[in-house]
Amino acid sequence: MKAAVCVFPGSNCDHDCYHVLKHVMGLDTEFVWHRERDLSRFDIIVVPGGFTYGDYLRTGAMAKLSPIMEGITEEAKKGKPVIGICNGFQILIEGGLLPGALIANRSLKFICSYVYLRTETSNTPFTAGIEKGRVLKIPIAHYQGNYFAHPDLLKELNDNDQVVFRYCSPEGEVTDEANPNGSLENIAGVCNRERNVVGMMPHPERCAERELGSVDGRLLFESVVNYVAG
Amino acid sequence: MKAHVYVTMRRGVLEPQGRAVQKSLENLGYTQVKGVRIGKFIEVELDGVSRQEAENILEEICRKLLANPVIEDFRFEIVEE
Amino acid sequence: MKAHVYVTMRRGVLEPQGRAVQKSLENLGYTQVKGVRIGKFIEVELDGVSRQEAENILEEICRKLLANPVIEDFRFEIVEE
Amino acid sequence: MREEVKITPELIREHNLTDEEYERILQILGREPTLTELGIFSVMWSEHCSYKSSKVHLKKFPTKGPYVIQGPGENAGVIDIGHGLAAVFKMESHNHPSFIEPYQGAATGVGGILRDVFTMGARPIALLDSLRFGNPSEPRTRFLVDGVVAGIAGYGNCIGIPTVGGEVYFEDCYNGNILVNVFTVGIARKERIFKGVAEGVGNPVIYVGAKTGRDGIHGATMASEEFDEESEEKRPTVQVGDPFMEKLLLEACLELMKRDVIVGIQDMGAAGLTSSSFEMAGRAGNGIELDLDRVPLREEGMTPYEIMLSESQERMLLVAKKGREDEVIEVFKKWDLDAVVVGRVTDDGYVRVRQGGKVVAELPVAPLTTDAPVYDRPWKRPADQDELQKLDLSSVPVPEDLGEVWKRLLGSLEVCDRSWIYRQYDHMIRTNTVVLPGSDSAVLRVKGTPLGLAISVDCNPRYCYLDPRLGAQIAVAESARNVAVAGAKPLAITDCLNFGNPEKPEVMWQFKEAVEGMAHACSVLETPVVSGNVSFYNETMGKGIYPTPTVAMVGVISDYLNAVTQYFKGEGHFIYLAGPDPSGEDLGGSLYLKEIHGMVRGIPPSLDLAFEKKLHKFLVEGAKRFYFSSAHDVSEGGIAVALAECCFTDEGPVCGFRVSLPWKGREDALLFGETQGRVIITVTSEREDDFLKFSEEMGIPVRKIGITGGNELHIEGLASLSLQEGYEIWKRAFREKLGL
Ligand SMILES: Nc1ncnc2c1ncn2[C@@H]1O[C@H](COP(=O)(O)OP(=O)(O)O)[C@@H](O)[C@H]1O
Ligand SMILES: [Mg+2]
Repeated sequence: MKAAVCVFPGSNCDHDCYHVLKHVMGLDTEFVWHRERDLSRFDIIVVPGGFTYGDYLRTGAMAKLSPIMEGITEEAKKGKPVIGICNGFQILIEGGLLPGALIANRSLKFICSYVYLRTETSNTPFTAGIEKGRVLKIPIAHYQGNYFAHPDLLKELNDNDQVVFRYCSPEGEVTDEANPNGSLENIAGVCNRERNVVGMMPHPERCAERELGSVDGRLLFESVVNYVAG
Repeated sequence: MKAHVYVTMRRGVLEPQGRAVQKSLENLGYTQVKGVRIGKFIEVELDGVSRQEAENILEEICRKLLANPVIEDFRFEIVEE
Repeated sequence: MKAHVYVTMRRGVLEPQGRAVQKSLENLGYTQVKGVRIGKFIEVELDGVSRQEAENILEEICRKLLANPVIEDFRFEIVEE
Repeated sequence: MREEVKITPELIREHNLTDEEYERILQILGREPTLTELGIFSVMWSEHCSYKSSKVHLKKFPTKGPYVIQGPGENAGVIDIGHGLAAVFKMESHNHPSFIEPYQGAATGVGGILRDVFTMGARPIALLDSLRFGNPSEPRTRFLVDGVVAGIAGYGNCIGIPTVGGEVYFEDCYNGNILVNVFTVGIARKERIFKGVAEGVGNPVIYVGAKTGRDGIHGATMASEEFDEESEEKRPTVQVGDPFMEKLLLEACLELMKRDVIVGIQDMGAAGLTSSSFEMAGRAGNGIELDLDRVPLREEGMTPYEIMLSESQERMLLVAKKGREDEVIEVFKKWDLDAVVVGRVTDDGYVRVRQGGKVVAELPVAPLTTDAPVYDRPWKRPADQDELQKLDLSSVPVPEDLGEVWKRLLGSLEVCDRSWIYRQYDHMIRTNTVVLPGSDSAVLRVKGTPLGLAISVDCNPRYCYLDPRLGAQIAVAESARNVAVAGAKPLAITDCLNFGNPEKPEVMWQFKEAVEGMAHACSVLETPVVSGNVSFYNETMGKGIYPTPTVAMVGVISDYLNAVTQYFKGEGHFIYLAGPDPSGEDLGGSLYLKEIHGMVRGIPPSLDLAFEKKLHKFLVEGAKRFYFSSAHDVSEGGIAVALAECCFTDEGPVCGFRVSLPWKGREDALLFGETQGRVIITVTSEREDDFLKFSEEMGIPVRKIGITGGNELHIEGLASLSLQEGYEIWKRAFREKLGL
């Protein structure tokens, strides 16, 4: 099973994703430079976090124009699992692979902190092994993670079960207090209509080893590995 | 040739920066300020193109890069030939 | 009353965003684009003030809050009374 | 041409050169300098670049040790941490720029220190910041705190290096001169350390990174001047950082370093192209020729003076092997960066600069580097020092309600939760941070090995003001203790010596005392100084800051899984106090005196360095054997505050405790005195016997004082507080006090 970690100028969680996929999950993992187009040799595609192009102009805006986006789009169309984490989520949104928009946190501050997420659906490759309603403890680290969608889109997302995670209290209640950044309806992650492309602001790769404080992030990687293995 | 591009947030998008600025102005006593919306002002310099070509390029790069149609509107003007 | 405020980096001060955008446009083949500078475009709504008062307020809030005088310049115009 | 500008006395003064220094220039050259040359002398002989007032004292530092690979003199210090790896680290100040433009000043400070570390071939893995601000109720302070923290976050987060810890103090003396000191550590393969040397005559000199603009011209001289009203005028010299550009530069440099093409490399920091070319030539005993027509410029019409003195950020100068230029250019091109051959190494000991085919500067290297002026400036103990050290405790009443005092200290800016700061820093990226901010020191794992690095920055400025020598010793001891409580063996330090105007004998005395104190502590603790930085002229309108010799200690844990944190781990653990009994008088310079009695005076708490050394060994060995379920050193606020801190994490309170302090003496001193060398340790009942035996073997006195558990912070007969109330006071204070 082969995993790709896409690297753009300014990606900086690329090493962390690589580390988890390769050394924790034991997958055959490769960094792929953004100028490459062909991702057909991979089974799992990860768009990692960071500050591609410095987050200048708009997060993800310049990265979406890289050649690698063609490859990602093509493999996504074939139904392969693709995940965008943090800046990766922003890139996939800008690139039109995922719906909505991400704007500045309502506090107008960068926030690095563990948060709690309620799993809203098990029906994606990355949450197939996580029962619906389960609360995960996973850190966030972003300045622009405030999820926005116009009302009709929001309704569509809910109707189609496309909301993957919502910020919640440790007990699983979705409250405004548990919302770190002002995201609409506490949305922390969504998937596309076909369900194989997932984007999320929290960083599962930061909590996949016991010594780092939580192993909840590992569940996402285990899910996708099992999904690909069939 | 010089052009100015204006990128503004679309109505209906809660724009946290504008809100924060307005709030601080209120706290400073500027209660006359009823609304603040923060967008982008982009100066672009182009070389060796006709006005028509410039307009086409500007339209394209606004759509492709400078603005995000989900949340933003744009307009541009050529200010110097 | 409506006003537009333009905040731009002072000449000579590095504007990293514009540089990155230009480079990116260049890589996409827009070699005609020779320079990009990104600033802010701020729409301000004011209520119950005369034109003169509005101008005073705008001048003040630009200095105090909207622009960073160390590295930025600003100008504004009243576009609707 | 502008180059033919006549050198007038005003011009000389504007360049901060004294008449004697100018005389010396005439002697060296045997002619008048050109304006460009005058500018070069001015920056190279500035305090910032030449260390002319500090050099004679810095020599007193111990800089060698069995594991020291590179001591002071290079871009950063290097120590051997085992497993074929080296830790490369340094700390630097960006005080003056941060006061003028807090966001950009702090941001470019981060950028600068990162370049110092990756220039040596190390991938930076962590940042720490040491901050000093003025009176918290001043609106300007709020603005500065907000800007500085955002600036550090903005740069560090973007480039993707975690900021894992730091410290912050507020004292009125920093009102006009804040301190922004940033530390970075990187990891390199031991045999692959790069240095700033221009070796190999004929080798190409290559400019890489951002284009040169008119940024920060005069920045290095600005950092060597006192502030006055006119400083506002000099504002345009502030540089803007581009962390994205630096990220590209970092990756490109590290990629290039894997190939065998670089002979020497150095970042262009203060005084940009000038200092990098002179220093690289100087270290190799060579010369350099530069062609300014090839330097990538951001603006038109730049003069040689401007190009040589520009402080544009995110640039490096490197010397490559002859014939390998294309490889360098190719790697940089991949990362969308400029790399241009701008000159070559020569053998005549001169830096020769051309523009338009004309020589615009031709200067011998040695007089600007190794042979630059050195001053042994006069020093004198301040007349009021004795008075300051007087503390008549009989006139200091012991407060009725010690519980109330306890609450006030928990809610003081020196004790309260600092998460408002570190939540804005990405402190987890790179997934090495095994002890997150909030505990005594940050601990980072070194992937691919069982090793952990523990780092702490410390300096109590009140102690240093009252007794610079003892204060500096305590800074070293405390940083070492903070590292040791985490289970790491303290190995070496880097420092940032922030002082006032060295031309004042009283300031020079503070400096000399602090350096000697640090040197002594470092020799006893066997933690050599491997790099550092001096920042003088932290004065406004003649008023200087407290002497602030910040210390950053780096220690190593042989297995990071054994790292210990300061938090109680649950109910029913026995609480021990390791170290000397509290002395009933140790209140000099304490937080308690300042917060409750409004006094900054007395002699700082006593410190026994030989005992410290033993204590650290005990802590490191004890952690390895899993004797401690938690360990926390006693510092500001004394035992009472330290105990409370063990109960709080920024995510919520853990549990309370019941303690009784079996000592007599003044109650306030007992609770809040800051006697050094003490650690609060918890032990489970199963480990207790072994722990006691071990303590005895190690010769460390330990005293059982209580047990963890319950919802109360309870000190028998003295003070008591509900866990929740104490927690809330501690948690809220930072934002409340600063109005953030
Ligand atoms: N400026 C700062 N930046 C990041 N972390 C900070 C800063 N100031 C304090 N902290 C963190 O808050 C905690 C408490 O700091 P401090 O009281 O100075 O520790 P100590 O007294 O043990 O040296 C530490 O974990 C420290 O790293
Ligand atoms: Mg401590």
